[in-house]
Amino acid sequence: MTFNPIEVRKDFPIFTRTIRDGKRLVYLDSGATAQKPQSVIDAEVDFYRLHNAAAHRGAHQLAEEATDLFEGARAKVAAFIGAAVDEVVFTKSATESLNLVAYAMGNAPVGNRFHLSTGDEIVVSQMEHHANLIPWQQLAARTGAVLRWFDVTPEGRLDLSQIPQLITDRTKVVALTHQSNVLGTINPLSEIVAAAHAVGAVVVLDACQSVPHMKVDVTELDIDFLAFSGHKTVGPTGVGVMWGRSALLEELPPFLTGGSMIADVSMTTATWAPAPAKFEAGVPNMAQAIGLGAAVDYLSAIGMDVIAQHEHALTQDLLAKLLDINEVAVVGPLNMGNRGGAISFTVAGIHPHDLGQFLDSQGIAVRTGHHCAWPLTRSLGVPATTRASLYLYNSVEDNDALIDGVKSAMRYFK
Amino acid sequence: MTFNPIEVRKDFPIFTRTIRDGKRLVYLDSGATAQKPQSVIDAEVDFYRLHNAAAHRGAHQLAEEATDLFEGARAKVAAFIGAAVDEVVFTKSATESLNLVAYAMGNAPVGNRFHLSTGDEIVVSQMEHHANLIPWQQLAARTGAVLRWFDVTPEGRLDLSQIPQLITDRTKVVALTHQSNVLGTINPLSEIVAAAHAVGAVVVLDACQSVPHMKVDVTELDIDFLAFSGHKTVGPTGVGVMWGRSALLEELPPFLTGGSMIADVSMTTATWAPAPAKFEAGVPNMAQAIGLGAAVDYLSAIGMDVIAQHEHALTQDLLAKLLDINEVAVVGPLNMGNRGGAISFTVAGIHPHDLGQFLDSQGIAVRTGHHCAWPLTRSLGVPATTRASLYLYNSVEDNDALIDGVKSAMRYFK
Amino acid sequence: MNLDTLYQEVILDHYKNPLNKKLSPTFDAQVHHINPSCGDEITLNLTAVDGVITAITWDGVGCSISQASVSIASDLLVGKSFEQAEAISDDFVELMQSKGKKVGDEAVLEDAVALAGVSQYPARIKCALLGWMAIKDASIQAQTK
Amino acid sequence: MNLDTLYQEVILDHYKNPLNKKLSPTFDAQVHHINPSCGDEITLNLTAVDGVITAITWDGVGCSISQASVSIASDLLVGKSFEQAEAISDDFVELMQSKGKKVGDEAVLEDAVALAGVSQYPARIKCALLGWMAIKDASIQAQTK
Ligand SMILES: Cc1ncc(COP(=O)(O)O)c(C=O)c1O
Ligand SMILES: Cc1ncc(COP(=O)(O)O)c(C=O)c1O
Repeated sequence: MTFNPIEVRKDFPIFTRTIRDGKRLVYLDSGATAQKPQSVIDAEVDFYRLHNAAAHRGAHQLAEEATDLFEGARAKVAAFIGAAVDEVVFTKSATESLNLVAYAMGNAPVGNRFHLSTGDEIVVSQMEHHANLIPWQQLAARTGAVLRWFDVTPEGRLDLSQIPQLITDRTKVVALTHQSNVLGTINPLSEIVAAAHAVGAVVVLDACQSVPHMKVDVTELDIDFLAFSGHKTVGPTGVGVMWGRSALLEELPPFLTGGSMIADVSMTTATWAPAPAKFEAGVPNMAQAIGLGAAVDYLSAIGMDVIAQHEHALTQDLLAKLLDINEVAVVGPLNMGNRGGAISFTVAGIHPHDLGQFLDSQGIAVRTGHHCAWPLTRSLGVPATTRASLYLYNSVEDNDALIDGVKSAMRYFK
Repeated sequence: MTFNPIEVRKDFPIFTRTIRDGKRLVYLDSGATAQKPQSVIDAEVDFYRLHNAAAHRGAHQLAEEATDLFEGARAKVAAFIGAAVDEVVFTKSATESLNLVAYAMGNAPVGNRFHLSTGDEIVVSQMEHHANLIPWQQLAARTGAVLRWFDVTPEGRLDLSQIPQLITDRTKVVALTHQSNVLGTINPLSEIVAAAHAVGAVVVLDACQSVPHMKVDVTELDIDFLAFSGHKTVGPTGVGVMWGRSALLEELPPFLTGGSMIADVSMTTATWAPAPAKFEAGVPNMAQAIGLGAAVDYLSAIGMDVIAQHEHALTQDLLAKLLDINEVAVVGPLNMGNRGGAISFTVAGIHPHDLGQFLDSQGIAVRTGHHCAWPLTRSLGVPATTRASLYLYNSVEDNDALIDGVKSAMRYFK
Repeated sequence: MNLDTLYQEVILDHYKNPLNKKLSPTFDAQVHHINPSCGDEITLNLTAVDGVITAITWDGVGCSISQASVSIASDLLVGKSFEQAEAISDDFVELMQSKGKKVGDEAVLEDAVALAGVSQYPARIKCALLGWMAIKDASIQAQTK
Repeated sequence: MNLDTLYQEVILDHYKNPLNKKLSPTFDAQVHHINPSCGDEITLNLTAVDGVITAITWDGVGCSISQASVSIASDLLVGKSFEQAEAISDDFVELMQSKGKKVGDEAVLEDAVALAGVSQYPARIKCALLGWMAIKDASIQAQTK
């Protein structure tokens, strides 16, 4: 294989800096946010330096160029996830994308297919990130719908045996994470999607941890809505994507209202433009969307399959090395089937926060805590864990640095 | 005065490029979006190249640096508008800021001071941008409240004589633009604020067109909420500010829900962190907030009073020169009291869209249309106008280029 | 790019002296279309007999491109069957989306080829299409009547 | 920065052998505090007689910093009046916010000065304050009882 993470790292300027008095940066926190290649930074900079103007709002050359670049980014993202161009909505983050879907459903009047009321049910899982849990809690509270959820088995898998109880005629929405940001579990979707569609429910996929790491095709998955964040996809901060089937976007009411999303406006009423404009009120986050376009170009040039393969091998390596340490317990699947590169673990006798701090002193960046999935970590009896999350620029030497770090920490906190 | 727009222009890399085959860029569209100084671009780039990590979410050095930079930007913005640090909420845009306030009020339960229902009234004006009109229309529709509005006089001023009729015991919210993006009118606030507070209503100020152009101090203005956009303030796209009085932010329910805005979460319930975190769900738009911090640094170094003075003089010059042309009619105040640098006008016999296109061919960027204030332009009988909007990098030569352009267009479309 | 490729003489002529710009008292379908990005509006009446368009009249405000385009269309498509009109309309849309790469078939589009230059100004394509979309919409309504 | 400035011997000692880590059966105020950014939790009981704190006991999960800090505070503040405890607590908060610029007055803060290094690690300040904030909260509740 010609893929070499050490070469890839050269595309990412942050790896030229050092940590804590000269130590090499071992960045194992891509699950929180990914580093940025120079091409993404350049795309944003070029926009500001050469083409900055309000897209869709001017008849002048800069506005034309800004529009072309912005819409060009939309086309790139659409191709990246196997979607039609007008189905891609730029948001500020996956969090906004998921809130958009939930709030827009809350805006649906009686008669609209998204209208929810008492007797309706929303199904999530116990392994959701807060961003795919609280918006549905709130929607349920506002509409009278009931929130139900898949449990997580002790080995960190969804309990699919619950499908018949959970997904019923009352189900209107099934909102699920594609890959758990804590456990690394990749959820199998086909059975759930089929069950949801059989009862007329829509499936909302939180793809924050899958789109950056493997080929995700919305058409193949047969889902209805999808959310992901630019910043975890080697793209800029301040941009996310909400994808929806075009027929559904037509029926879904808007969320944010304001400029550029209207068909007509009077003092007391307004009607809406077609999607995606309907969901993009205001002057958009142009530079960030354009940066995200450059990010998916970057990832595509390497190949999502190559990236997934690389991460798979690295994850297998790190899991094995971690499990070799007696004091370490991994929280999440130990076998590599349907398993991504987020590895949460505990070390007996060392609180994750202390372990993270120690690793930091060695130049190793990990995340500690509940990882915004508090109901999950509580249900697993580990209120906090340490998480290493792998990406294309990580290598076996990073894994070894982590293992060394854990062992040194055990000596330090002995 | 040592202020020289030609020197200022050197800070903005876009002015090194040319338009339509070598013509000088005469950018008169800052009302839509402002150009960016190199220091703002550099701030974003430095963040990505050196400090990128998820703020508030890691115990490692990069996360610490990202947090410091992000919170440092908040402190800069707070100082810029005379606010306390924890009162500044970063959003993606003014549009989101205004939607945030409206939706959060919609989330207020009975007993909360923001709860709205039948019998309550929301007051706006006829000169609002869609971003400060439609969110309130929608809130009214959702809650049963009634939307009322100030009319605009033929010379483009708010009709303050309506205060006693409009602001009554039923009024819960008064949402107003500080400066009209179409007319250039700067609205006098003290009387309205006093009337609103006397009846217990809150005042929401759309400061999109004022914060970039003059000293705005939320404490002096005695308002309750304020919104503005980074991109109009020589800052990045994808960032806005929602400011609220801290006692009000405490009572206001959250809007977007997800990570980093919680106090505690179970599968079915959640409680909230204090502001500003409560209103900033998800990994924030860090690079953009930091860029906005650099933007307000840039503006402060020049001085908002100096900028306002410069724009005042330029506006006076351009108004006089436009009115010298018989075929030109200015839509908005002709006298310079409480008047900012957005100048909308029509030219007899030439549709604004054609005029804009002609000016573009000369390298002059203006905006044409209803400027996202359709109810206003319709009420004034000019469904579309041409708008020149001035900023610190504009000069008298830009004004002259516009005047020449208008005259040439009159010959072209004779 | 030269502005004259956009504002051809034919266009300015139609703009100054628009054809059929007076709403007929009778019609088979009446539509009202708006261009939300610039505020241009058009009301358009269409009459048809036995599947053939016999009259298109309109009124509205708009820029030279939108006014000239509807003026041209309201002349060109009269006397055509709905199928023919749709085919011509499709050709025109294709021309508009050609980014300056097509010149248009004058045998089919007649005066409308003068609008070819619009395809190089993306923000103006909607102006040129406003009238054509109104006619399309009115045709559907007239046919389903 | 050297990690040892953060993890002083005193801290690790308190972490391994925390003082007063066993909830008393009786109390004047009981509070439950959470650090939402990392999930650490503490339950704390406080007893006072005539304006003087006579007992602080607690239980909870957390990192060495949070556990050592509450252990130290639960020892230091017993026998102090509410006013004295508040003054000491204010000193401690100031030390934590000093970004490494203060060392703390050992006469006032005793073992708590060992936590001075925390002020150089912004993400850990909340850990160090968790127990102190719980005591503050419990004091208010006990006083208004
Ligand atoms: C007065 C006014 N309000 C609100 C907005 C909306 O700002 P944004 O599009 O940046 O959200 C604008 C600019 O478009 C404006 O001029
Ligand atoms: C699974 C998952 N969902 C949602 C989110 C929220 O993404 P963001 O914070 O970028 O909005 C994250 C990351 O924080 C995540 O890992």
